Amino acid sequence: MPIKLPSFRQRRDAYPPDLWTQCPSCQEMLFNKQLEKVLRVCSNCGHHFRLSAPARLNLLLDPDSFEECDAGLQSLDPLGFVDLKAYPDRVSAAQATTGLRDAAVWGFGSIGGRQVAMCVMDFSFMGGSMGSVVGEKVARSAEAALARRIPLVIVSASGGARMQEGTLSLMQLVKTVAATERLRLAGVPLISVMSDPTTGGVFASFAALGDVNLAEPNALIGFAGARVSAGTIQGELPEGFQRSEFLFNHGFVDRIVHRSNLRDELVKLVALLAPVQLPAPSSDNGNIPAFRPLSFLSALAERVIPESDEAVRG
Amino acid sequence: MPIKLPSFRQRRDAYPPDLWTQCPSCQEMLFNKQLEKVLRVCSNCGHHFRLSAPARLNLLLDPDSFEECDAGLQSLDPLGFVDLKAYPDRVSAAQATTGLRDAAVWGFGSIGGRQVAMCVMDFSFMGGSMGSVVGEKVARSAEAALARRIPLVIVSASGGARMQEGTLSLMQLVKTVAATERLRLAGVPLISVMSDPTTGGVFASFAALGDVNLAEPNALIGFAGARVSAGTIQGELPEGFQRSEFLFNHGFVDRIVHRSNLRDELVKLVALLAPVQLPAPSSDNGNIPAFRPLSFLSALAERVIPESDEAVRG
Amino acid sequence: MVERLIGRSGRKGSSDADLAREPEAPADPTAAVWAKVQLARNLRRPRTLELLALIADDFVELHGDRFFGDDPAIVAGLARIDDRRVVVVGQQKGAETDENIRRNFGMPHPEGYRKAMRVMELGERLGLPIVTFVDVPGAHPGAESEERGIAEAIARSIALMTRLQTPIVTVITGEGGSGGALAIAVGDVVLALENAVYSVISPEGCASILWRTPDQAPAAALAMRMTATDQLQLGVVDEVIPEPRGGAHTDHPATAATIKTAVVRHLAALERRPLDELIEARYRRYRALGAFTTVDLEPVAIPERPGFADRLRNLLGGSARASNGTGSNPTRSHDEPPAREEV
Amino acid sequence: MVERLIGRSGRKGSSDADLAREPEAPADPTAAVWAKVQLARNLRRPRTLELLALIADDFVELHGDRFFGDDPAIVAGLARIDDRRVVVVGQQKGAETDENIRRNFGMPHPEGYRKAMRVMELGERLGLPIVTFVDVPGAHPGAESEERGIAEAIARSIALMTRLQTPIVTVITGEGGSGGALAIAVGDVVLALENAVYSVISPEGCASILWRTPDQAPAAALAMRMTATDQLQLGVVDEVIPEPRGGAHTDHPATAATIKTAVVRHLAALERRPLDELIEARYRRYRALGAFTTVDLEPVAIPERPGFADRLRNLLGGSARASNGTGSNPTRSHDEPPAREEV
Ligand SMILES: [Zn+2]
Ligand SMILES: [Zn+2]
Repeated sequence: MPIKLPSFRQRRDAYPPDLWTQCPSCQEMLFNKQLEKVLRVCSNCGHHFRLSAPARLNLLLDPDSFEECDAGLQSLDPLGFVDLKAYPDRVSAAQATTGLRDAAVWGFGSIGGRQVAMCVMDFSFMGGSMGSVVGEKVARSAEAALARRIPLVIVSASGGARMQEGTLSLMQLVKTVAATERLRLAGVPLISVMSDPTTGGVFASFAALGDVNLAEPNALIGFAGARVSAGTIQGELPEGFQRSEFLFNHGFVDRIVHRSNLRDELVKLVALLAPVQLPAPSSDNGNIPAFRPLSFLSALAERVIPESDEAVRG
Repeated sequence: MPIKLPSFRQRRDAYPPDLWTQCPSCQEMLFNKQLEKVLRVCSNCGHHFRLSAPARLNLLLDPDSFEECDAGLQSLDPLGFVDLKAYPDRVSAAQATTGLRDAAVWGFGSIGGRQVAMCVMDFSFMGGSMGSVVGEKVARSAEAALARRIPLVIVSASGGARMQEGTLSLMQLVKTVAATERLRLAGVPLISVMSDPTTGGVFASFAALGDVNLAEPNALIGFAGARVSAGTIQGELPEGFQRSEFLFNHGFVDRIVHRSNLRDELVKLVALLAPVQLPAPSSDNGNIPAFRPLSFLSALAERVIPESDEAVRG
Repeated sequence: MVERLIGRSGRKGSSDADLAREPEAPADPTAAVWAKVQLARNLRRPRTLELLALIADDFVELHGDRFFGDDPAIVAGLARIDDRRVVVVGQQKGAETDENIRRNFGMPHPEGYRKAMRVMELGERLGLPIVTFVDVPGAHPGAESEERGIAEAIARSIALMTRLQTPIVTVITGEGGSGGALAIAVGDVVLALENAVYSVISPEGCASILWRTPDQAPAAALAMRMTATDQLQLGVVDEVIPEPRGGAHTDHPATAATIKTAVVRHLAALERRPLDELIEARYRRYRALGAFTTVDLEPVAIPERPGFADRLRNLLGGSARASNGTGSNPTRSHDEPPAREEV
Repeated sequence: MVERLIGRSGRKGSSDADLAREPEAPADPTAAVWAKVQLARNLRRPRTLELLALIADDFVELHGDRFFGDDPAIVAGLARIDDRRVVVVGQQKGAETDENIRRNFGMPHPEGYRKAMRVMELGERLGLPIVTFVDVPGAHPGAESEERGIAEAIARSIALMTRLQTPIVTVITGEGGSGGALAIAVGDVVLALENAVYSVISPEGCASILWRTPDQAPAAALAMRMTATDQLQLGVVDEVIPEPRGGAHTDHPATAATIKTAVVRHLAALERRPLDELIEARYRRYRALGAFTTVDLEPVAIPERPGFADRLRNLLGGSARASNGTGSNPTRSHDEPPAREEV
């Protein structure tokens, strides 16, 4: 099963690294300073460059509304994993170059004046891969959204699960989805925003399950790596395969939203989706309890906040 | 929208009417007496001829276990519908020739010793069409199955809704499905057996929604009439279109069962699907009611049995 | 059919101008009903998106069924109407030919109904009431539709709507075409525009089967009592919403305003009801629809039809049913039409 | 890959005869792990249908997802095991080449997982416990799979299993291949056969990405700690079921009997627990899986990387982020692999 290292884009190293960036889509040379000002969207062709987690938070939340939670969560090395490099060295290197502790940041903030829980991923930290820390942050953001009954917004940017934590990374699919499923059943909305790329185990867990799934234009969104898909099993791939528009056409993305409209869409959606209290059941029909997942799961919500910051098994 | 009268089979009038029947599938001449003995299945090619409601009940239920309910339900003529014939005249003629009051019969019986509610349709009564009486019988059979918490088996044989009762026929789709949906949510199984034909509004309601969907081989099962499907909108139809095997391949039929195995399959399924009592919720967790649709809907079951045999609106 | 759907029909008397000049019902009842059918099918009638543009303060359309695709023939999303958040689902024909083709003449595939179900379930979870706008010739009758389970999708959508724990107001705005309409038309309250129609099968289809020619469609339309007023009398529709003189297509804003008032009034009333009572009343509403009586249990007499087979059976000892329990009724009638249709 | 899947690999030492003769683990840990991977992939291992034939007194297979099709790579149905009715879901490879091709080498499409969900929900409604058998190289990675939402199907199946209100016992019987396995492997108790493996990515895939060559698959297999015993130590697996000497493929009846004993024992224990406690414990089980710590909140130092752009930025006044809030981190590293994989 020969999986080759897939390249999402032409390697950046090929572009002038400092002052200019060449747009991988239209080849236009873009002045970096200018690119930052236009939300890192190519002014020529609309290509959406990746955003860092802090930039994404700044873009979407009301100014100065963000309050980070669990900033100190950090990976351990449960497998003692060494490939060409040791896993802890990879983590340290990523921390040093990104200023982040891991590939996700979460906290509370407001969007159009309404409080939300928000978790954003950063591809520049080990490809945005989901290990125990990312899984924990997503789960905590969902549990916190459930406890406060406020919408949860997750912005994904990830190549998938983090191999260096083995099946413990795989288990983060369950951990995150178990938490967002409680959110869903309790009538608290999850808005999933998929940016480039949202693939593998991240797409195959919470990112695919938003009550509303938004995607930035032309983002790579898929399950299997392109080489695997195109390789020994299948021949030619369809046009636009695993891009936002492909996902939209196949019914898995509600809306493709240009980055310049993303905040406005979220303002509108958060207002339209905000959880409401349902009318109380009629008390004179005591023997006919209303079918109300809400009460069951809301009651659980009090108990799902982890007692300890440290949860290591094995 | 030119809908022509579709013919499901070559007209029977073309066959020697009394002693022999020609198999429409393999053209073999079959001795009628022998055909009855082999459950009206062609001994040469396996073609399944249609069964009358009484024959179907005899085939599937334990001997002498059937107890018919609501035998006296009979159509009214809510629209005063007259085409080339008046609707009441069509009903009378069908009653006279079939010995049935309408196109469905329901009651209690046992299968392999286990009590079930069973409703069977008869194509020979106005094409098995569903008007108010058929809808009422299906709904009552579902409500009775819910009240007793016993499996419901419905054997369909119908061209669809009965035009002569207009939208009141259409409303039977809601009435029947509302009842079977309560059954479903209450954890009482519905086994849908589709015989030739199961089309239109019958397929688009309870027949498609069995917990287990069985079909006799090569039965016509579909929504739109073949002429409509093949007509102005689409060109060629796929091989085996709207036959049991087509439905199986597309994921809508669980099992295709030869008539000679149908009773045995039902014996097994009724035993495997029989509703059980779930363990009671832990009483020391009073503030966390278990998510239990069963209790809600079972409580309703007491109230869903209609008070009156007559329900005419308008 | 396509000719009719894209509005190329050469039928006289069905153009906007004619209708606008001639709002009075013709004296002949068949002609009067047929004029209503033409009005209900008028290509310029406001559809879901046109109505929302006039009714809703905010609307965010949601796309995709999360299984297979996004169906442009059904529109679904979140809206704010009169400071009330709602989920809206509706069919969408196109007014212009290109748009009409893109929207498949408003005929949904299974994925349209599955999108509707997804969004309605979201509404239920969030406690938002549901408003549906119904205007459809029928579900798409093609092979792809059957392959992906159009009947199952319709059945499941009906089933879902019978138990959604949130108020549902449905408005038949144009053609209420059989199961394809009903799949999103199950509600606590069913409203209909004055010139809307609702039927178990298209009049052309009914005429083809029962009169053996589609030319008798007007007669079938009359016999099926498919106008809004008829449906009100039958109890299938709860309230008829008047249209502007000349028909809804002549004045979209006025039509939208009337619809909005009626919808908001019913939503306000429904929201005051406890949910379990609401669901039970919805069940009762449909449980009561139908027309039958109970006669005594004397079996209908089966006439003798002496023939060689019967004589032979008697000779060989008893009827087929008595002898082995699997016989079909020996005196079955063969002259009934199969009653097959695209319900 | 197909060569491996249909068992035409020329790799020495992986034939049944060799394995039967050589059940002892090799001394070299890498070789030992790799031998286990080969055992887990052995084409003669008993799959779901073979196990059911030996374990279940009754089995009725249910087919179809009620959306699109029936996937032969996943088997689902109702069974009776030791006088206990259960719902069974499991992957199904074929032992012979033809059957293996028909079963798509046991790699499910979305409709396989949707069938599984449908049948598991039926089990929940009927109060039947669920038993799953997991043995899959991975979900089918082709274009059709992506078109119909393989990721969504996996995600939804995982989500469903976290909240199904009935006991779930899952048994990893062979290859626990990533998300394609996990989609039916969420349980109250997760068992694994002695020679089963479980990993986040195939060792070949892991080696290709991290070692940049699939030849390092054995090293990757060792590094990922994918054996049943390793998984037990990590807490991902709760109990390891011993296999017959030589491996499960050498003695199907003995393997089935051991599995049956373990499954029945766990079902009996789980059935005694109140459902709400069961669901909460299941949530806790997965909630606790992971390895992290909490450090103080001092930000990690960002090393200076002086360059023309930085100097220019300083010249123009402040960092991009400070100036407009949308900048990406200016000192992003480019040397990390994208970590893309088919999890
Ligand atoms: Zn560009
Ligand atoms: Zn034959």
